[in-house]
Amino acid sequence: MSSSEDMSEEPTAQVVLEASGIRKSFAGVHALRGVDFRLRAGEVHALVGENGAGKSTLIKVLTGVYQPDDGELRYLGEPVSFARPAAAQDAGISTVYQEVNLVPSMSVAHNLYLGREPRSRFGLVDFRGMRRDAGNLLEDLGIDVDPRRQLGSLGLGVQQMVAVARAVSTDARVVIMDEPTSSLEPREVETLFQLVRRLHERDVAVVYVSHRMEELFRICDAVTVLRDGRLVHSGPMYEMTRLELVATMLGRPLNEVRREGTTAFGGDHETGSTALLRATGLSRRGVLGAVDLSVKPGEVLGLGGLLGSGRSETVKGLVGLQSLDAGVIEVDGRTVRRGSAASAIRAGVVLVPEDRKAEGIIPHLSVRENIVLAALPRLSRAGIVSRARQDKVVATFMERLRIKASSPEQKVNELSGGNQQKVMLARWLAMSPKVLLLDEPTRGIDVGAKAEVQSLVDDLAEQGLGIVLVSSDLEELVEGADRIVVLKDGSSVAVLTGSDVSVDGVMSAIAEGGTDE
Amino acid sequence: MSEVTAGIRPGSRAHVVGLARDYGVYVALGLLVVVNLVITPNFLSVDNLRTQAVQVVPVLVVALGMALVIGTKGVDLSVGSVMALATAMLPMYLGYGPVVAVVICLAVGAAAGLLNGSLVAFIGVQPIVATLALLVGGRGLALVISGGQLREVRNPEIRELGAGSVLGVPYTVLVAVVLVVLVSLLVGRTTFGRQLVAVGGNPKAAEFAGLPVKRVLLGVYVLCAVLAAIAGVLATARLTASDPSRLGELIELSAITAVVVGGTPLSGGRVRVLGTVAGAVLMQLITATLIKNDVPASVAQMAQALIIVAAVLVQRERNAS
Amino acid sequence: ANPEGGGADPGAGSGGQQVTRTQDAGGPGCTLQQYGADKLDLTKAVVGFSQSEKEANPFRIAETASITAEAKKVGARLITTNANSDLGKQISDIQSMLAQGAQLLIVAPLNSEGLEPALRAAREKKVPVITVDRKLSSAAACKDYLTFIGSDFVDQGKRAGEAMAKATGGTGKVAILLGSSGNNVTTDRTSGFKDYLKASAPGLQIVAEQTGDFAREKGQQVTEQLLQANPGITAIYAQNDEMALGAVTAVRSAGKKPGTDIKIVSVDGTRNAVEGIIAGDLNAVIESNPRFGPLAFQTAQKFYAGESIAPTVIIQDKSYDSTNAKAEVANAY
Amino acid sequence: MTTSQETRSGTLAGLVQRHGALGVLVLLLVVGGLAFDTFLTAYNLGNLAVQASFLAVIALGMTMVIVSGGIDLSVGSVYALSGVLAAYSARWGPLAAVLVPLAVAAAIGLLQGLLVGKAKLAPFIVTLGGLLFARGLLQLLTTEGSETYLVPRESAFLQLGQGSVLGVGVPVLVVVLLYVIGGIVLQRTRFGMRLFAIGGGEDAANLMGLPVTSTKVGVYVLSATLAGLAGTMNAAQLGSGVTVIGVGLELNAIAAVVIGGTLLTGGTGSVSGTLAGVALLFVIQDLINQVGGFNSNLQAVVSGAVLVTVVVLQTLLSRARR
Ligand SMILES: Nc1ncnc2c1ncn2[C@@H]1O[C@H](COP(=O)(O)OP(=O)(O)OP(=O)(O)O)[C@@H](O)[C@H]1O
Ligand SMILES: Nc1ncnc2c1ncn2[C@@H]1O[C@H](COP(=O)(O)OP(=O)(O)OP(=O)(O)O)[C@@H](O)[C@H]1O
Ligand SMILES: [Mg+2]
Ligand SMILES: [Mg+2]
Repeated sequence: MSSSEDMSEEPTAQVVLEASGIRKSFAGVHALRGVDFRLRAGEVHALVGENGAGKSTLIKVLTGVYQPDDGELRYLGEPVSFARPAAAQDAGISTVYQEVNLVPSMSVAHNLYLGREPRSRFGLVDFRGMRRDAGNLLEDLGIDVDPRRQLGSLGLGVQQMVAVARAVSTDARVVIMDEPTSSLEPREVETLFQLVRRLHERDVAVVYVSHRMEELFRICDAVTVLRDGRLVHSGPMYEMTRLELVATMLGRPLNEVRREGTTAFGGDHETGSTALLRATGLSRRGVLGAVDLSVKPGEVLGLGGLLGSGRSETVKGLVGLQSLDAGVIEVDGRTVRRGSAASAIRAGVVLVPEDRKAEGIIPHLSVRENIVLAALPRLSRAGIVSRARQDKVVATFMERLRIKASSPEQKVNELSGGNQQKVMLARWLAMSPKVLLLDEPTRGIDVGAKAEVQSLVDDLAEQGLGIVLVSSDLEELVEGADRIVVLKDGSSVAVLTGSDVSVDGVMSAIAEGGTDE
Repeated sequence: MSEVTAGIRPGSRAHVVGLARDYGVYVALGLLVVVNLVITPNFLSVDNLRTQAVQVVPVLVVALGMALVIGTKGVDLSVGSVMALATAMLPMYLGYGPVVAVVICLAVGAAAGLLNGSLVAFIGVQPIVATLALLVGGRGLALVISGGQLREVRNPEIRELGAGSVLGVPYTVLVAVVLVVLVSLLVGRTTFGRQLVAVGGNPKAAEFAGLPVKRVLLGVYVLCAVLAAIAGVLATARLTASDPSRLGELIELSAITAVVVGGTPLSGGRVRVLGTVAGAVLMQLITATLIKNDVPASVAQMAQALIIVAAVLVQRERNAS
Repeated sequence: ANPEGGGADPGAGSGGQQVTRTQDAGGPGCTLQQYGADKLDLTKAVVGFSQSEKEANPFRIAETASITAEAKKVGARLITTNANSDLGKQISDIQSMLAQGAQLLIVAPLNSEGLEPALRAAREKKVPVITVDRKLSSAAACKDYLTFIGSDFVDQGKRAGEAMAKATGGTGKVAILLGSSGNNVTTDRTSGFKDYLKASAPGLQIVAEQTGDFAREKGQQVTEQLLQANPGITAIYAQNDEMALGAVTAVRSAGKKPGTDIKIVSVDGTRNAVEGIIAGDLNAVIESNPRFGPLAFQTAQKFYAGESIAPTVIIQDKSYDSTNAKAEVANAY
Repeated sequence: MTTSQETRSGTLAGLVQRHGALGVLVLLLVVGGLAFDTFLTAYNLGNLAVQASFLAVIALGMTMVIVSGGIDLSVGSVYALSGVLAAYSARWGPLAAVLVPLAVAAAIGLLQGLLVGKAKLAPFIVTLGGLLFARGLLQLLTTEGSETYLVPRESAFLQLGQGSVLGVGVPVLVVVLLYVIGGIVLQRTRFGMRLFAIGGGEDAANLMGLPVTSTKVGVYVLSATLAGLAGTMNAAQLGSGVTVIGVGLELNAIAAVVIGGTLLTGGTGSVSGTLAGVALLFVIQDLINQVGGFNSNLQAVVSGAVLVTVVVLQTLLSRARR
């Protein structure tokens, strides 16, 4: 699809959605400073930029979540202004917003059909029909999950697929996806691409936001690059190389960018001999079968597996945030009490959780407070917190992780997704842990920041930390990890070392793990 | 205390809105004072000032505790009954001297707080209902203990606490001021205070960050109940009688209103102590204005309703979804 | 939470001896036949007493106590309920007692209207209802209920007016501390007082009427505010003793002498208040005696003995002032 | 089946949690029946049902509001105000006696709904304002509560409260009808789905394009109107517009809803549970009477203790679910 012969005829295609001179600023922050954006029927349009560039804000302006301070919107040639998201949806623009926005307390089926439930006679909601439709829809999209399951009980990845399913199941003219793959597995990513192709064939216009370059080049026809709320480039995809794109995004000269590989991970690390963290037989009914793993000082251990294979559950279990039925957790040979977050932290085992929004940030607190939160007791004497010490820590990490905020006092929920993720990292690094568990650490982080985080992970390993890395980005996983434990249906089914630490290695391990069960 | 979002250009619309949001209660307060200066006879007098200060004390002290609870996304309906329950003890133990008696009152308060706190923190009962139970049962218990009778308090020290003053400042007001300072230090400067706000802001994340969520919750409800008990003692001292049947009736609503009008959102995650003080004083001034101008109860209630809603309307969050 | 309830305390009767006035008030009497009830031997009867408010103030405590004691004396089995100031609950209470087989009901109505469903239920079961302390306005004696035993709040207000005129010498600025609003005791004690002033003491000018909810603290706070707003106030009429005692504290803290600089008259006759008179803080207290037990059961006995019962039995209320306080304080409740 | 049910379907704990109130209710009925022969009689239960019907109607609206993540403290005052209006308007005939109070109640609900939905104020404060305002208005209409308007003795309006069909009181029939409708509205209509969605995640609901504002406005109008209806029926039963009723009623309603297994955090709930909750409150009250011997203060202690027990059970069961 995204091939040049397509492109040659595309430009003539009708412009469905057009934004010009869009400005939007929030208390103190200029998110958008006059952005133009043009979307043609049937094209897959990449919207890229660093964290905080303004992608999500632009999308929210396009879909009536925010009202622009200035600028004009045209839909199908007509000037429009959407008062509410509902208005945009009725007009035929359906959106997958960045942070999964579904109702956790309701079933998958309900989430798919909220607001457009199938109705039987007397206009009553027809649950049977709804569940049937939901079932078909999910199956059709290759998402294997019971439509009656409560959404909140599902892994983030599955939730994300449900959100996508909801968006594409309306016959919209425009489908906008804000980082739909941020916690999807290769398998789901493929499913998603199938969808996008189908939309393309139905001449639906797609806006596609992602920090995973390879995806962009696989499915996008056109690209618009934002930097600091400004439009810096817009044109056909094929005109650009991956490096050029990265360079324009970061606004750095090409050669500088060229030096960085696909990921910023160095080679393997020489690791200590005795295990720093050893877990054996972790199990929890219905979620974890039997997980064994161990991390040596200076080692990066990868956790591989499909959606719902229990990686998040495992790491949560390790820090006592997921109660376990059985299993032993040892740090430096000393056993840590199961199911107690406090003792895990005391033992120096910390987790940067997967779901930033629900489990990570404290929305109304400042960046500073979010960073020092876990370390508060250490930064205070006799229960009185020392502001000076806080500021020192905060300054260090904001600088070290290049956290982009108007000031340490800015509310964390006003930061871009990526910067929020960095704040999470800062919170835990401030605890100077022994073992760092990272669940999807680069989820939603831009290439630049990703590289920073990855090299950071390397440094930390160098400094002798034990690191457990969960990543749905296989490339990242294999590049980063020295060893990989592969999980399947909640049990560790293989340990990959040396040359086996490769995409194929993981894939086949998952496959075989299936056979021998 | 104020929470003006960082990096706002002074004078900008955002800035003004921000100010209105953060200082709305003070604005309302100012307006009301001006109105009174015009319409209310002898409003501008030291005596009047003292009266308002003295009368606001119980609600204010209760509101301080309520602000903490609300900061954790909770609410405590039982404060009025806790006042009654705690002070029902006062006459019984005055025999052992005022200090002992007061300490026992506070201990009873703490016990009540432990009950509320445990229900909320450990069992996970929803705050409104958990404390509703004590609202119903607590006063009953107080009446059982006191035989349903109001008891005169003749102890000179207690009476002095209620009526006396230093340099024209009544003791009760002094106590309240000290408590305000302590609570704002607690919220702003201590680990507990910051953890409290975090728990209110996002309990799950707080747990993931390894905070002692349960202990914080427990502590907050105990603090709230103890403050209620203190308020009860102060009120009793001033009344020179322990009146378990009426003391603190409906004070929970005044306190919650004071807190919210003061800019602490019921959604938790934020505590504004000075705002709460202003809120309490505002409520007190409203009452005073209506009484002094001999407004009939019917109109008074309606006016009160309108002022409350108006005050909250001024300082509502700009709705960024 | 209940702002209107609390210490509302209408009532009548006077210590021990049952001096009644206007026996024949309110027209013809009511006999067993006229009422259509069955004969009953009180000593073996099941009697139900529905109290309206928590026993949390002297009046209610004394009232319930007196009924319970008298029932024991008579030998009847007494079932008691308390509506906790909730009209709906009083109705279910009464119905519940009927279900439990009550054969005679003594009811202290929470409100002068709104008991119809309960009365209807009693009527259906042919159970006589004696209402005490608060008169039902639209319900009819001998039809909806047997008789009313209590006092005349309007009259209490009037006599408070007299006492006030006496204490002040007929001139001055008066502030009224009202009872709970919406409560007909409040209304009656107000109108009686005002009518008297209009008629017989024009020199007394009412400068403020604010509710003190029958509570001491509220009475104190309201008085403090009023005294500052108009320092000219020379007299306070409190519609119950509690508010009066609150006012006393307020007057003192305003640096004036209660009972002297500012005259205070109230209604109730609780011991604390009468002692207040002795101490010189209060000038006069109009009594409301809650001891209905004896009279209620006497009336019932007469009724079952076939005598005709007057629709209204109003009791002479005593009044206390400096002349008799010392002597009478023992009779106060 | 409720949305909450959907997601919990099957699990026993979920079942018990949803019908926990019902379980306790049955238990009490049995125990009470065995202990007191005057308790489980048609006469007694009939009377209880009628007396409970007013709270039941109010709690129905409260359930919907709470499911949507809000709360309505104004119901008690609106209940009383409507009673007075009904009694007053009865002079213009039964229709007026019903329509006038409902109209006023709905208007108050609309105002509150707009403040909550459009202006995005905290429901707690808005409806607290409503509580004060409605009570004040009531006193204004009755000259500080001193006047009690009577419904003309022969007015057909009285039937709404006093009539009965086949021995079942009209208010009870109204309740049954309303709960059937309410159940359908909450569990089977798009409006109901929206309530669950908004309660479960307002931002999400908004981003999903649900009409959040109008739904909220709607639910507050509904709640106020039901409170109004309850007041109207009550006036019909009492034959007068009593001014002192409805104080603290909102707390009873909330208690009933929560005992019925609805979470105040919103997003889950069922009207059947609420009905059981209401029944439970009244049965407990009557049992306290049947036992007798408690004075009013002890009664308060007992009810408090019972409330704790029930709610704790409730919570533990619902937690067992997760
Ligand atoms: N509600 C808000 N209030 C204040 N500032 C905001 C708000 N939302 C976004 N911003 C700011 O606007 C800028 C753009 O944010 P936006 O979320 O659009 O970035 P993004 O391109 O989506 O980044 P990411 O790739 O990390 O999602 C950021 O600097 C952010 O801090
Ligand atoms: N497709 C699915 N069907 C049913 N349940 C699922 C599915 N995917 C995940 N879950 C549930 O979600 C919960 C979280 O899974 P978990 O997140 O640990 O898996 P994961 O490997 O981390 O995948 P994710 O990338 O979604 O986090 C588990 O309890 C699992 O049972
Ligand atoms: Mg974004
Ligand atoms: Mg995961």
